Amino acid sequence: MLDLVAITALGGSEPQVDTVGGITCSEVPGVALASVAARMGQETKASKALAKLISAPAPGIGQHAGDTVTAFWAGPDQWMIEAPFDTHEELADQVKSALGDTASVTEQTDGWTRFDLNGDQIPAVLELLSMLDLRNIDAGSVARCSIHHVGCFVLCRSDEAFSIYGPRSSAGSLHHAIVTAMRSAL
Amino acid sequence: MRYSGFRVIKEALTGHKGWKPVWRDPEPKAHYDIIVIGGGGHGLATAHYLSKVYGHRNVAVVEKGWIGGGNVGRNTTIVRSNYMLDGNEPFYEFSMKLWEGLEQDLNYNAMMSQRGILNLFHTDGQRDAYTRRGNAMILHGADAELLDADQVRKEHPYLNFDDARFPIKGGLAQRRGGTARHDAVAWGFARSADSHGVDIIQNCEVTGLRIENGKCLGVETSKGFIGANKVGCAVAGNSGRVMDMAGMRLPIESHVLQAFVSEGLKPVLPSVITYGAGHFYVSQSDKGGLVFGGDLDGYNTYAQRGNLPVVEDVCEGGVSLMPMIGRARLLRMWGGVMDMSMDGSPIIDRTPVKGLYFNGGWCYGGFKATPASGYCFAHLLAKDEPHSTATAYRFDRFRRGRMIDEKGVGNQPNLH
Amino acid sequence: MIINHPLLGPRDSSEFTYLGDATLINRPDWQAEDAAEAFYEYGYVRDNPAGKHQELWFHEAGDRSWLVVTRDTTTHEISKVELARDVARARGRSK
Amino acid sequence: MTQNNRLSGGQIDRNTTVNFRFDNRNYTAHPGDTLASALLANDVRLIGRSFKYHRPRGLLTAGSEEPNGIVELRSGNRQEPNTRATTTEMFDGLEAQSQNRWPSLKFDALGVNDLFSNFLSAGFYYKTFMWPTAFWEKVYEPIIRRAAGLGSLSMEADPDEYDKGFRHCDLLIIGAGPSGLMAALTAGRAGADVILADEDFRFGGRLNSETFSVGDQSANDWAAQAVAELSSMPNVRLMARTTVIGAFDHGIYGAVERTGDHVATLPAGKPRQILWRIYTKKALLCAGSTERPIAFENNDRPGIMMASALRTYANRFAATASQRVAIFTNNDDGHRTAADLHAKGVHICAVIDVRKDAPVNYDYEVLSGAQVVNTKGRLGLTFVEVALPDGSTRTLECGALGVSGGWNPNVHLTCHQRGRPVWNDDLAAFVPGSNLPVGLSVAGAANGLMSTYGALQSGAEGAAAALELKDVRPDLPEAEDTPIAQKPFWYVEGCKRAWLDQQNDVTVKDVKLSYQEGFRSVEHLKRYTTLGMATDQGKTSNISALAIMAEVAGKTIPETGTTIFRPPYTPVPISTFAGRMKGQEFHPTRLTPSHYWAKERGAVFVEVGNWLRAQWFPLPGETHWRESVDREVRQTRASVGVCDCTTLGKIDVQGADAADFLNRVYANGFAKLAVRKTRYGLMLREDGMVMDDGTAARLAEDHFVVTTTTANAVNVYRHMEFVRQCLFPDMDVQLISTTESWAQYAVAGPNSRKLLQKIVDPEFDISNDAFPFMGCGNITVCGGLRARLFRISFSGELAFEIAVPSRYGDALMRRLMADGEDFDVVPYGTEALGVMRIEKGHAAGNELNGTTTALNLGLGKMVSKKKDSIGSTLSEREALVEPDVLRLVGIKPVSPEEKVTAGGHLMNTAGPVDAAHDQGYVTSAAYSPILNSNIGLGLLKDGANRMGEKMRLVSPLTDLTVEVEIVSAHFVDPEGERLRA
Repeated sequence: MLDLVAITALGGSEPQVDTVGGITCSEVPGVALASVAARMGQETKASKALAKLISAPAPGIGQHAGDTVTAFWAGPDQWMIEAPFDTHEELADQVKSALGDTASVTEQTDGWTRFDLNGDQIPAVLELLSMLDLRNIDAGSVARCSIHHVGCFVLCRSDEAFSIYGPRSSAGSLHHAIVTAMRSAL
Repeated sequence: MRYSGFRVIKEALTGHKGWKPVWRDPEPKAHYDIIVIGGGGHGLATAHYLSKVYGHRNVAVVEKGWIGGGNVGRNTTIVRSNYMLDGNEPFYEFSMKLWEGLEQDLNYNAMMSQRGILNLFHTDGQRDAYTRRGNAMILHGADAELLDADQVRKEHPYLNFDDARFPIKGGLAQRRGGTARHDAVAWGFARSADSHGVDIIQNCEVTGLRIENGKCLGVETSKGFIGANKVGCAVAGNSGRVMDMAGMRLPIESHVLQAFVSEGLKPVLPSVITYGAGHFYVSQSDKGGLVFGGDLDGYNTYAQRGNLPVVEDVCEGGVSLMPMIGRARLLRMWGGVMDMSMDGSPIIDRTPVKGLYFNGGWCYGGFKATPASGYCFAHLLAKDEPHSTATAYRFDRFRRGRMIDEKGVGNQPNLH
Repeated sequence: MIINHPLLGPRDSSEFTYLGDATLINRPDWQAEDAAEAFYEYGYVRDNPAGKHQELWFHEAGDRSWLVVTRDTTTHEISKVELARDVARARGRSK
Repeated sequence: MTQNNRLSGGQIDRNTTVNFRFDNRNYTAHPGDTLASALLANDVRLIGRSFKYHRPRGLLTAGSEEPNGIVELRSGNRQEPNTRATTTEMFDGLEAQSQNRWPSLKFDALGVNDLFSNFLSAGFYYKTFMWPTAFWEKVYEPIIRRAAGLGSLSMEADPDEYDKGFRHCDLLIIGAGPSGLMAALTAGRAGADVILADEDFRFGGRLNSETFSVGDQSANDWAAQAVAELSSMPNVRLMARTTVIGAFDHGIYGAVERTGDHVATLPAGKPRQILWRIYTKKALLCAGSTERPIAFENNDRPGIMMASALRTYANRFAATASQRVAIFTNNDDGHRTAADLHAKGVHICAVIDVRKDAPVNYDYEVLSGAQVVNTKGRLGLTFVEVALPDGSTRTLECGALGVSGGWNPNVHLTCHQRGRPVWNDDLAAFVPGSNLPVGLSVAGAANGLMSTYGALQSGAEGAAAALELKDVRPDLPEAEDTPIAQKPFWYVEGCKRAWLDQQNDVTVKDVKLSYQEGFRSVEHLKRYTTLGMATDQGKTSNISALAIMAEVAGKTIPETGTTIFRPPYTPVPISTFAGRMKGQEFHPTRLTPSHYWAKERGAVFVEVGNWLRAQWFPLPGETHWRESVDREVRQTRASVGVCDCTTLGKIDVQGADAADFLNRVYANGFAKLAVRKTRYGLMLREDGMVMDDGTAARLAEDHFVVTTTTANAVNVYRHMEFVRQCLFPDMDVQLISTTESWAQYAVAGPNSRKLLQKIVDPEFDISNDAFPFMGCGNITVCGGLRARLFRISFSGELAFEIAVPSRYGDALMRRLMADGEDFDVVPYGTEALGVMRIEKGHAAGNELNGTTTALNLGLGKMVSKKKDSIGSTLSEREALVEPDVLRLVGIKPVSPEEKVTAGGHLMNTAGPVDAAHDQGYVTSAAYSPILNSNIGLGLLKDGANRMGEKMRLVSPLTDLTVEVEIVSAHFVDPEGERLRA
C-alpha cells in the first residue's frame, strides 16, 4: 500500500480554486497523462490503435477527442492521452499495451499541471494571455501556445469550459498569470 | 577651417557667414590609389588614417547614400574595451586610446564621454567569467574594476535591488568606457579626411567590382567606373552584397539589431549599464534621452527594421532592472543591419582577389571599434600587412580553428 | 512576422526559434576525402543573400517541427513554408 | 478661478465640474475637456519652456502632434514627464506641473540661453568644448546635461500594472474620423470582423471639431449615430483611447489602449494601459491629416496656435485661447476657423491671408496679400505685426493667432516598413506612396482626400476594396465637399528666428546654416540641427523644414528628399511594452518538487536559469554560508546526503534507431550499451566544442532516458530534434521531454544504499552485485510507487539518483529525511554539489563555456573516430589539437588557506605578469572541507604535462597573487573506488 502523500503542483494538499467575476479557475490534479508518438512507418496503425483506445477517431491537427480516455494532438503523429488519475494512475502502461510496437509511449502525468477555466467571457481572459486566434477555437480545439513565456496547451471543451496545461514546475507562475488576467479582464 | 570656441563667438558676432561646408562635394576622378567602399564610420576613419597617418592623399570614399547613414548613425553610441580574448582586447584597447585623443586629432567635438560602463552579473558563474575578463583587461593594460552588490547599489541606487527576479550580485566596471556622439564621429572623420585631400563621393553606389586575372582594378558605380590600385570594402551590414560582386561567400550573416530612444529626461543614469539577466543595455544621451537596446531579432535580414517581440523583450528587461524608467516613454525605434560573423569577432584581411581588401563582420560592436578599425584597415591597405593589434582578424581562422569567440556560442551568428 | 505553418496555419514567429540557412540540412559526409574542407564550408560559410533565403525555424512553443521557410531578406515576404523533414528527405537525407 | 475663456456649446458635460491643479494652482473644468482645453478655458496660455533656449511655450495644437504643451502629469511615483496636455483627458483631481524651468515657469533662469542664442546655433557644440580634454566630462557635459532633458522621472518604481493582449481581425481600421467610421460601417454591415481604433477618447475625428452638417445632422451627431450603430454589431470591436503605434511585418499592428489614464485612481487589478498586438488580414489607415504651420519671426509665443486647433477648442471643447484672435493663413480653411470663432462671439481682429485674391466676404476684416512679420508678448502673445501688400505694416492687438499653412496627410504608418511617401503638387504635401506595408491601404485625408465627403466616400470604398466586397454601394450622406484652395507658403521672407521645431528650438536660420555647412540631405539636416527629434517627432515641422531646404538648394521638394517616420506613432511608456513581465514576474519561476519542503527547512535559494534551487540549508547557529556548505559536504562524504536534481533535463529517446541516434548526437558510442546500464555522454556542437554532457540510461533495447545539464536542457532538446528531423529524417526515433514528470534526487555517500534500501520495495535488489555502478532500472518504492533508479555519481561517492512521479517528490524527500535520521542524513544544496564536483574534478558549466573541446577537458579519447557524430570532424582543426592547447588541471595553493579565485589567470613563477605571458585561467574554485584547502579547476596550456609545477595565480582585479601547484583535477578518490563500493 503506497504510503506517500501527493501534493498538487501549486503545493497544496487540495487543488486551488479562484473565482473572479463569472469565471472560475480550478487546479486539476486528478488527471493522468501519457504521450504517444507513432513509430516510423507505423503511423496508420498507431492512430487506429489510438482510436480504439479512446473510442473515437484519433484527433487530427489541433483537435481533441474521446470520452473518459481522451486524446489531443500534440505534434505530427504525436498525441497526448488524458484520463482520470484515480482510475488510470498507470496510464502509460495501459496505453503502451494498447498501442504495442506502433508507438513510443511516455508517462507525462506529472510533467504537466492543468487549470480549468469555467464561465462566460473566457476569451476576454485568454486574449490577455496568448496570441491564439480565439475566433478559430471552438469545442474540440487544442492549441499549443506561450503564456507569459510558459509553453502551454489550451483545450476548448465548450464555449464556457477551457483547460490549460502548463509545465508542472511553472504552475505558480502560470496560475499567477491566469488569475491576474482574470482580475484585469473581468 | 579650425574649430574653436573663439571661432564660434566670432561667427556668432558676424552672422555665421564664415562657416564653410565641412566637406567638399567632388566629382570622382578616373583613378585613385585607394578606394574605400562605404562612407560609414569605418570607411571614413580608414580614409582619415590613410591620409593623415599613412600619407595617402589620392584616396576616395564612395558611398551609395549620404555619409554616416549606416550603422554609425544608428547605434547606441557605446565605447568600451572590455573584451576577454587575446585576439580582441589589444585591438579594442588601441581603439579606446584613439577615442581618448580623437577630438584633438579631428578638431571636432564627438562628445566622447568617459562616463563608465557597468556590466552587471547575477550568478556566481557570471561573476567568475567577468573576473576572468576583468583580469584579462588589466593584463592587457586596460582598466577594470569588480564591484560587489553594495558598491553597485551605492553608485546606482535606482536599480532593482528589492523585487528582482534575478538579484544583482555585482558588476564589472570599466571607468574609461562611455559614449560618444555617433553622427559627430562620422562627420569628424569625414571632415578631417576631406581636409587631407580625400574625395568623399556621396550618392555613388558601387554596382560592381572590376576584377581581371584575379586582380581588382576598380569599382563600377552609379557615377561610372573608377579605377584604383587597391579597393577596401568597409560596408558592414552589407558585406554580403558587396563581396558577392567579387564572387566571395563570407563567414557572415546579416541580421537586424533594433535600438530605442526615450523622450528627453533630466539626468538619471550616470553611466552605461548592461543587464546580465536580460537583454537590455542603456545609457543616457547628453540631450536626455535614454538610448537602449537588447538582442538581435534573430533572423537574417537586410531590412533596417525589426518587430515587436524584441521591443517587448528589451523593455521587459529594462523595467525589471530599473523600474523607475517605466513611466518614461519610448520615442523612436529603429533597426541597423549587422554583419554577424561566425565567432562574433570581426575580419580585417586581404581577400583571394589581389588588390581587394575586406573590413567587416563587426557584429554589434562596430561603433566602439571605429577608430582602430579605420587605423588597422588603413595600415593593411597602405602596408599590405596587418596592424599589430589586428593580426587575429583573418578569414582563415575558422578553417584553422582559431575562433575568437567571446561568448562561447559557436558558429551560430545570431547568438553572438 | 507570421509563419504559415504547413500543419497549424499562421503562427506568430515569436513562437519559433531561428537557426539559420537551410543549407545546414546538407551535412557533409564524414568519410569523404575532403571532409575537413566540406565541414568548414558547411559550418562557417554562408550565401547570406539579399533576397530569397531558405532558412530553418523550430516551432519551439508549438508542435516542435523544424520548418524550412523561404523568406525575402529585404522585404520579409514569406513565399513558402515546408516541414524540414520533407525537405531533408527531398535532398536525399535518410538515416 | 473662473473659466473666463469658456465659450458656449461644445461636447463637454457642463453639469459636472471637476477640479484640477496646474503648477500648484486650482482650476475647474468639465468632463470631456482635455487638460489643454481646460487650461485655455481658464485663460492659461503659458504652459512650458522649450528645450534649448527655454523660450516660453503655450499650446500649438489640439492633438497628439503637440510639441509644446507638455507637462509632468500626476505626482509621487506616478509622475509622468513630457505628457501632452492636448491628449490628457480631464478627470477630477488631475495634477500637472510645468517642466524644464527653474525656479518657476514665469521666471526661468535658463531663459538666459535665449539671449545667447546666436552663439548656440545649430551644431555649435561640435566645434568647441574640446579644451582642455578632461573638461568635457567634468565641466561642460554636466552643465549641458542639467540644462538638457525635459521632464523628470520620480526615480521610484512605476507602481501601475500593464497588460499585453492579442486580437485578430479581418480588417483593422485606424482612425475613427469620417473615413474610418464610414469604412467601419461598410465592413461591419457586410459582416466582416472589424476592429476600429482611435487614439481619441471620443470617436469622430474632425467631425467633432466642425460646425458643418453631414446628411441632415450636425457632424458630431452623425458621428455619434455611426458609433451607436457600430456598437450594436457583434462583429465590430470599438477601441477608443487606442493608438495604433506601428505597422509590423505580415499585418501585425501594435496598439496601445489607455485604459486607466483618464481616471484618478485605478481599480485594483486593472491595468493602466494595454499593449495589443493586432493580427490583421487587412488594415485601412484613416488617420486623417495634420495642419502645418507657417514660419515667421517669433512665431513661437504662447497664444500662437494652429488655426484648426483654435477651431477644435472652440467647437468641441467650448474654449478659446483669447477673446481677441487673428488668423494667418494661406488657404480657405483658415477662414473657416475665423468664421466659427466669430460665431461663438470671439472677436476676430483680422484674417491675414498671404493670397492676394483671398476671399473677403466675411463679417470680419481680411488682409489679403499680407504676412505676419513679427509678434510681441514675452509670456504670451500681445501684438502681431503685419506687413501689408503696399509695404506698410500694421500692428494688431490680439491674444491668440491661428496659423494655417495647409494640411499634411498622416502617412506615418505607411512608412513603418520603410515605404516612402510621394509628393502631391495639388496638396503641396506628401501622400502615401505605392510601397505600403502588405495589406495596408489608406483612405480619407490620410490619402489626400481633404473634404468630408471625400473622406466618407474613400472610407467606404477602401473598406469594400480591402475586403473584396462586391456590389457594396453604401448610402453616403451629403457632406461638405469643398475643393482645396491654398497657395503653398512655408515661411515669411527675411525671417530669422522663425521656429520650425518649436520643442527643440530649430529655426529657419538653422536650416539655412545646415545647408551652408554641407549638411544637405534630409537625414543630415535632422541630425545636425536636431529637427524632428523631439517628443513630437517633427509632426508639425519636418515638411516645412524640407521645403525650406529645397528652396535654399534651388531644388523641388521631392528632389530634396522625403522624410519617413518610424514607430511608435506617438511615444509609449516603457512599462507598456514590458507588461506583466517585470519584478518577480520578469521570467516564470520554476520550482522543484522539494521546494516547499526546502522552504520549510529554511533553505537559501539560488536562481539557476528559471529554476529556484536550494543553495544550502543553514542550521540554527550557522552564521556564514561556508559553515553550512562545509557541513553538508562532510556529512555527505561521511555518511549520506540528498540533493534535488530534478532540474537536470530529461529526454525520453525511443524507437528502433534510438541507439543509432544517440551515436550521432554523442561523441562517444552508445550502440553497445547494455539494457539496464547507464553511460556518461559527451555532446559536441558541430564546430567541435563541447555542448553539454549528461547520462543516457538504457531502459530497454529501444528506450533511453538521457539527461542534460540544467542550463542546456532546452538547447539540447532543440538540437536533438534538429538532428532527428533535418539530418536523419528516416530514423525511427521519438523524443519527448520528461524533465517535469519526475522528481529526481541524488542520494550520495557511503550510506546511500542503506538509506535507499529502507524505501525501495523489497522485491528489488540494489546490492552492489545486483545493481552495480552505472546500473539503472524501473523499481517501486514505499509500497508500490513506480520509480526509476540510476546508480550514477556526480560527487564521486557511492551514489544513486532516484526518480518518482513529481507529485510524490515532496513526500519522498520527507521520507528520505525521516528514514535517514539513523545515518545522520543531510540535505545538500547546489553549493555543496559544486564543492564535491570540483573535488572530484568533474567539468561543469564554468568549464563547458562553449570554447572548450573534449581535448581541453581531458576527454579527448571519448570522441570516437569510428563513427559519424556531430562535431567530430571540426574538432580536429589544427589550432584545436596543437600540443600546448589548454588542458583541465587541478589547482592547489601552496598554503592551503590562500584563496583560489575563479577567473584568476595562471602565470609562470618567474617572468612578467602580462597578457603575453598568460598560461591559462582558473575556471572554478571552492574550499574543500575534506582536503582542508582551497582548491580550483583550471585550463592550462599543455596542462596535462605540467603536474606538480608551481605557478602564480594572479587576479589583479581582486588584488590577489597566490603561489599554486598544478595537480590532477581529481582531488578526491582519483581511482573511483568509492563510487564502485
